[in-house]
Amino acid sequence: MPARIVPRLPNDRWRPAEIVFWLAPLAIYFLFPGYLVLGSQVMIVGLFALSLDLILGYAGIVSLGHAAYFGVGAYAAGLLAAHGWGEPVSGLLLATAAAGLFGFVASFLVVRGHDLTRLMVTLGIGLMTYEAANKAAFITGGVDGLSGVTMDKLLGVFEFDLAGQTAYFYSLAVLFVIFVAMRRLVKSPFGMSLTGIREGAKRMPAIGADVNARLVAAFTAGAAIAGAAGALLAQTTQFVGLDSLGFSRSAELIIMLVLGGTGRLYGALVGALVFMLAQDYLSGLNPAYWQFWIGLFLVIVVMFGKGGILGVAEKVADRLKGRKASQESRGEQP
Amino acid sequence: EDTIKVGLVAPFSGPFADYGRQMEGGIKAYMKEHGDKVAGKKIEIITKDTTGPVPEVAKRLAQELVVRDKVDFLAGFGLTPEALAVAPIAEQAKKPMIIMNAATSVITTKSNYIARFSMTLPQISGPMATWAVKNGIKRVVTLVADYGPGIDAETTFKTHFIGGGGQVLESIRVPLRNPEFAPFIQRIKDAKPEAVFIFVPAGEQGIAFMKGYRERGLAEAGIKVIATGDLTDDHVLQAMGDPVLGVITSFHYSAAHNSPENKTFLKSYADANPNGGRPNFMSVAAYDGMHAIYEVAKKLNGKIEGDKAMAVIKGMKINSPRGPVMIDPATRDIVQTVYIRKVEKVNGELFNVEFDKFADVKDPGK
Amino acid sequence: MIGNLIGVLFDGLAYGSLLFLISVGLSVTMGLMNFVNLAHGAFAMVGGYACVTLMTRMGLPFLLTLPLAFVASAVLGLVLERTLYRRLYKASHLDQVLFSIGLTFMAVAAATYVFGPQQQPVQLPDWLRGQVSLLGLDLGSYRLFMIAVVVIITGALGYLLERTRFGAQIRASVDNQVASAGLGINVNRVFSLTFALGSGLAGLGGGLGIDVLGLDPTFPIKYMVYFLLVVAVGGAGTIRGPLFAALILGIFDVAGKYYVPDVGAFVIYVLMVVLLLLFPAGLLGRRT
Amino acid sequence: MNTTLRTEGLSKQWGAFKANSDITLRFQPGARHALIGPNGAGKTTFINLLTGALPPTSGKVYFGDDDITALPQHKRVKRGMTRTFQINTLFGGLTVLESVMLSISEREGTHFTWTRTVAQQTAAIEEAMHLLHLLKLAQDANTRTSNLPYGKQRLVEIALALATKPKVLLLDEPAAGIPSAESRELFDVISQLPRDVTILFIEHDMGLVFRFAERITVLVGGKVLTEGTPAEIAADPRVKEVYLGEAEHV
Amino acid sequence: MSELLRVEHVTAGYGDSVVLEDISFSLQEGGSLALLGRNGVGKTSLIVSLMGLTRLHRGSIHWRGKDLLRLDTHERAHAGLGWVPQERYMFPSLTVEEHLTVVARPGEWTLKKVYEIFPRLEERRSNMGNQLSGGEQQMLAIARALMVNPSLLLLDEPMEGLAPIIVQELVRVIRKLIATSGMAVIVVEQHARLALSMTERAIVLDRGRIVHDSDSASLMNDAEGLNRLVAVA
Ligand SMILES: Nc1ncnc2c1ncn2[C@@H]1O[C@H](COP(=O)(O)OP(=O)(O)OP(=O)(O)O)[C@@H](O)[C@H]1O
Ligand SMILES: Nc1ncnc2c1ncn2[C@@H]1O[C@H](COP(=O)(O)OP(=O)(O)OP(=O)(O)O)[C@@H](O)[C@H]1O
Ligand SMILES: [Mg+2]
Ligand SMILES: [Mg+2]
Repeated sequence: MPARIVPRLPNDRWRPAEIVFWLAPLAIYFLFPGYLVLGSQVMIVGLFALSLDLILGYAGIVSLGHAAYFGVGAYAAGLLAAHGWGEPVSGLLLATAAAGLFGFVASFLVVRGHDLTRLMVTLGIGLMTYEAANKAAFITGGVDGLSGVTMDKLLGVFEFDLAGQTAYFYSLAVLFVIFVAMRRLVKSPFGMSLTGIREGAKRMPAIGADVNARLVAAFTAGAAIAGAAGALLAQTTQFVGLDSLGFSRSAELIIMLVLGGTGRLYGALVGALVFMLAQDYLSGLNPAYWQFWIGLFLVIVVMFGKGGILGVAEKVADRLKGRKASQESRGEQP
Repeated sequence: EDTIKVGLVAPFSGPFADYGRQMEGGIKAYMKEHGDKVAGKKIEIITKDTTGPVPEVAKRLAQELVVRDKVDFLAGFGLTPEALAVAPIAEQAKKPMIIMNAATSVITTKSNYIARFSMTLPQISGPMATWAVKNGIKRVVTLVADYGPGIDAETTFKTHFIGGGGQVLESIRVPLRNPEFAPFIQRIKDAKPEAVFIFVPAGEQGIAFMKGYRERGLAEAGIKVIATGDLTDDHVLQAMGDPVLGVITSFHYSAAHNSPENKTFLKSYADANPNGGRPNFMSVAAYDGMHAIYEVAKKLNGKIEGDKAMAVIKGMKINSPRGPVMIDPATRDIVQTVYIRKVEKVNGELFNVEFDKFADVKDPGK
Repeated sequence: MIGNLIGVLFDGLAYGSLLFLISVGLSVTMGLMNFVNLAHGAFAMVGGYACVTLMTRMGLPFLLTLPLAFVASAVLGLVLERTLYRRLYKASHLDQVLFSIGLTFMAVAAATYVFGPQQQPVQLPDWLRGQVSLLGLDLGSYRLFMIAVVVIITGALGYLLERTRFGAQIRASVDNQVASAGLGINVNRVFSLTFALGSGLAGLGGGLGIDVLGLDPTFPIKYMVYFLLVVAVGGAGTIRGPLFAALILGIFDVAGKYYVPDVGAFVIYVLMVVLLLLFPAGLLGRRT
Repeated sequence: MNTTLRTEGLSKQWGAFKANSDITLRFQPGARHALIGPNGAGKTTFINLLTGALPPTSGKVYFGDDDITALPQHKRVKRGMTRTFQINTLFGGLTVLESVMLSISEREGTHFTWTRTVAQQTAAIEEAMHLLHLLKLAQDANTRTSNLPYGKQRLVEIALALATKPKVLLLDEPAAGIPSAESRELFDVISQLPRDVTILFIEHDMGLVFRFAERITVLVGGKVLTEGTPAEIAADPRVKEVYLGEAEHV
Repeated sequence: MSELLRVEHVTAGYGDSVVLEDISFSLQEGGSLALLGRNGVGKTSLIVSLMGLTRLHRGSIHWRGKDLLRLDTHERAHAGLGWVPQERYMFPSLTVEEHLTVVARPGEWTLKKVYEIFPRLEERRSNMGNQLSGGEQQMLAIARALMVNPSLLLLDEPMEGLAPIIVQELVRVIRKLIATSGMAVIVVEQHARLALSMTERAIVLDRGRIVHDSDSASLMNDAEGLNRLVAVA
């Protein structure tokens, strides 16, 4: 008999590249102090993309209305602050819970049906949430947006400043904590069972899995994290616009995620970073046509860049390392 | 420092891309006409795209313009949420913020550094109501798009109209994205009013409404259309075609306004924007906003400071292409003439031809 | 009141017809070929611009521009299918969504560049404007015209797809390309022709739709939800499904807006979600 | 009499077509029971009704003393009734080991655990590897399931079911696509399951059926034609006529 | 009799991996060949290589003297290859009858004739492809390939899942095909004896290579060799 087979299973050991990745934000703080606002918005959007990665990349639900949960989180946090509850951390937690609750209820509609049906149901829920927030202008401010969001000092010490330092570290801390939890989650039995649903939904009940309950759980978690991202945005910009519920936010989110690479967590962060930098740069070049470049970019990623930026990077790295490595790194982090 | 920097924050892509272009067109027209130097300094425009109504992007861009680019003025702002989100920045950084479109009343109250060169919705819709009652229209139905500006227009119109002795039979609010007007128009027809007051975003909504209005024979049933000038926006008027002939609107600017200032403006606009089409009120607001910036630069001799600049702007009077305007020193909002116009064909092209006016209208919303 | 009800029904029918016309191309490319083609609206827009340009620049009559709009979009569809779409038939739905959104963005920017951001004017011939009196009811001429076109298209397509061998070849190729090719079906050709047909229909729908929907570069994005709605609710793989869906949605939407205008915005979405929950594979879905 | 599984008047109808009509059967603990019959007789349909993959048109399914007719699939598995599929239904993108781990974690109830990684589930890994050795799949533990040849995929199909440690195991043509020698080995593995496990299997390979079954039910046209010991069935002329033919395999 | 198919030094696989190495054999018009071997040795891969569905690294395939490699998959079907895939590959959106008519090419085999050998299919003619039992799918896959009226029928485990009585019928039909119709057949089978009893020649594969090539009768009689090669107990 040949050599004993060493089982290879999902684990979450930290790799050197990851540690470098997480040190980068600190370096940026010192190297590019003029870009902190952009930095914190990238991290917030990255967190939002992470939440989508959980339900799309792992559980395989294509959601075209994920902004609904982002928006609910944002409005919850914004409304709390606008009505006197300006303490950021508790506001964040309450908003996360609110979005999670909303996601939990919505998930029962979403998990029925298949790809296209889900696409449309998520889209429909998104559009209805938007309309509802528009109609409820007396609470939300409607299209004019919710202003008057005033935040207390973070932890009673750090004021949200014009240069955006507090917002930057606040966003970074929240992102990191949630990321570490998700990193563990996707490699856990729960995470693997989501992959199982994606790969063979028909078999799951036959091994005793309640597929719907599993998807409900994943969707709720995804919604809650989206809500946390929304709340962060509301707290750091101290404004909530109706667009936080808008379709284009959901659509751009998917674009970012796929750009970075789905089902690998870091893809969400890299995608958000690249997308927002590109948006900033390309629209600076010629504002009217930046859409064209994003469109072209998307087409190219889909046609030639399977697995997004990280997927391509992985392939290139594999080429350099030789074929043996390529089998090992399947579906793993950078 | 031998430049004066103006940060232009507006949507240049997405559904409101036209707003950005109109403003940019107006600015270019002004600079073409008056050169890019004033008080020995070069005026530099830094253009930033908010990609649509995305307040956090607008806010970030403004923040970066202030912190990184060190601009002297913030300008633009196509949509209310963008302006509202940026207001605290203007306040904290003490930068004059020149509103070139956003039309919700409340904006100028959010910071002492905000001055508006466009208009407010109540400012425009009030006179329409007043004119209507005065001219024998007693029973109307209102139809507005179901969003903030629409509801503002409805409220102001109703207040003035009922105040003047008219009767509002029904108030219909239509969804913002609404390709099908038939059922609403049928409802109007069934209510048999003398006129319908409408407010929908310029573009296909207005066109769709007018087509339905014609198709269903509301004109034959004696129902007039009265509206704010958004409906017959100069920029899209031509595309709306004959169905809009005869529509009566109230507005502060028409490309057909007959004055030497307007002639000059139209010419500069055409020179500076060869394929720009017909300029509309946003171009004019941007043009006047630039005028104000030049004035400030001249008065302060190129040394821009927020408080001093605002002092110059407050009470500033401009002979605008739309007629005389003034920035109210108390509210920093614009005071201007509101015209009553009718869509007519002039040399084969559609224009809003002014035939009545209300001078020195202030924003009634404050 | 009864007169109203009939009027509302007619308007609903007409609106449903419009929804069907702008979506029927998608029910071919997405419903039949199982390609989530969000760029459908871009093909429709091409048809729309073709109509407008031919009418205003060359003075062609409206009716003649419609087949030309079909051809213009079909040719474009054919070219794009051969060069790009073809490679993505086996890709995941997500990839298709992204690819076609990318194309849509490019189309929007390109249209802005070529035609400018403004609305395009259209002028229908006199006989299609106004109303005609029928059985004591005033019915819009253009609405009647659209209903007639729907009847013709449904008949022709239904026959082509469900009764002819070509129709079966399309379905077989979509179900399993490898097996179809292995059994002698020229899958590439079948796909090219079908895609061209779908794009052509999109162009035709675009041309027919401008009078009601208007035409500007954001057309493909603005109405995306409506296209998708009709096809998703109707179910993949048939033409009758989307037709029923469009008519039901049209009638309920119009009735909702007429009788309870305050919740007008929600009617169509609520209806969509409810229908999708009741029929997850669509009203007449063949595939799940 | 004590039964683990029984049905009462179970029927399934599509339109006018009756795939199963009025099937009443009972299975003892530890039974080795074969279900045979012509193609389209309704055997797979019967399994689908037992497992809840399809809702019956009428009739009832009892597990022990409980009526489980309305229970969803996964709950029946939790009670101890597991099936395999006639047409491979696997997790294409997962490795063989991951697939089996999935099955084990569903059984063990660790599927909602999210604070520990899969690689940390040492006991389960050991169990999974043991099972893979048993089925001669250990070498392929880290291979993507979809890259395995058909025959090995059939084995994974069975591994997933065995990992649930069923009390009742329903096998739908487990040996199809496996060479005869190996299919015998496969059945040896299956018959090593504890003696109180009830096994119901569908098979068209009469060599296997007559070797492993202790009782046989013959289904024809959706109805039970007869039931008996292998010897009785082999001798039944009706079975010969509609199903066995010249039966060169027996 | 003239040569129908000649396979020379074929090395093929999926992507970069090679699963067939240096395969050579030939087949006469109307000839018959059994393709044997354990699971995963490459039988299916060889069949689908003939259909042009693998990546060919080396070697040549000639069909009636012409280069088959130039033809696309569907052109190979037109040229006369009739494929019964191991996975059956039903079309869920086609009815049973549409499965047959959509691929039909003129020739001896018609709807009527295939319904004669598989009456079960006629009973289920308006069922959709995914509403069939396993065995019915297998029958349909065979019937569908016959409707192409091929010169060479490629049967990849055609008996799998069929009731014994149908197997017997099918064996009769295949024998008759080989004997009288001039149709050539390549059959992959797990039941080696059954396959050998139907064919003239046999090839045994092991890990992608041909390890045995003889006439079927002599392999059938060589019990020990058969056991060694394909583990028939
Ligand atoms: N969804 C469906 N709609 C209509 N008929 C169906 C459907 N599914 C299966 N059938 C029919 O029900 C009958 C029974 O099918 P089943 O799969 O139970 O047969 P089986 O006994 O397992 O046969 P085999 O031995 O060939 O696998 C078949 O004739 C099949 O055509
Ligand atoms: N799509 C594929 N991608 C990669 N490898 C494959 C693929 N299909 C088959 N293989 C590999 O090719 C080899 C031969 O497989 P093949 O299916 O040809 O075997 P087979 O002899 O037909 O087996 P069986 O008797 O199980 O049907 C196997 O090792 C298998 O893992
Ligand atoms: Mg079966
Ligand atoms: Mg095989």
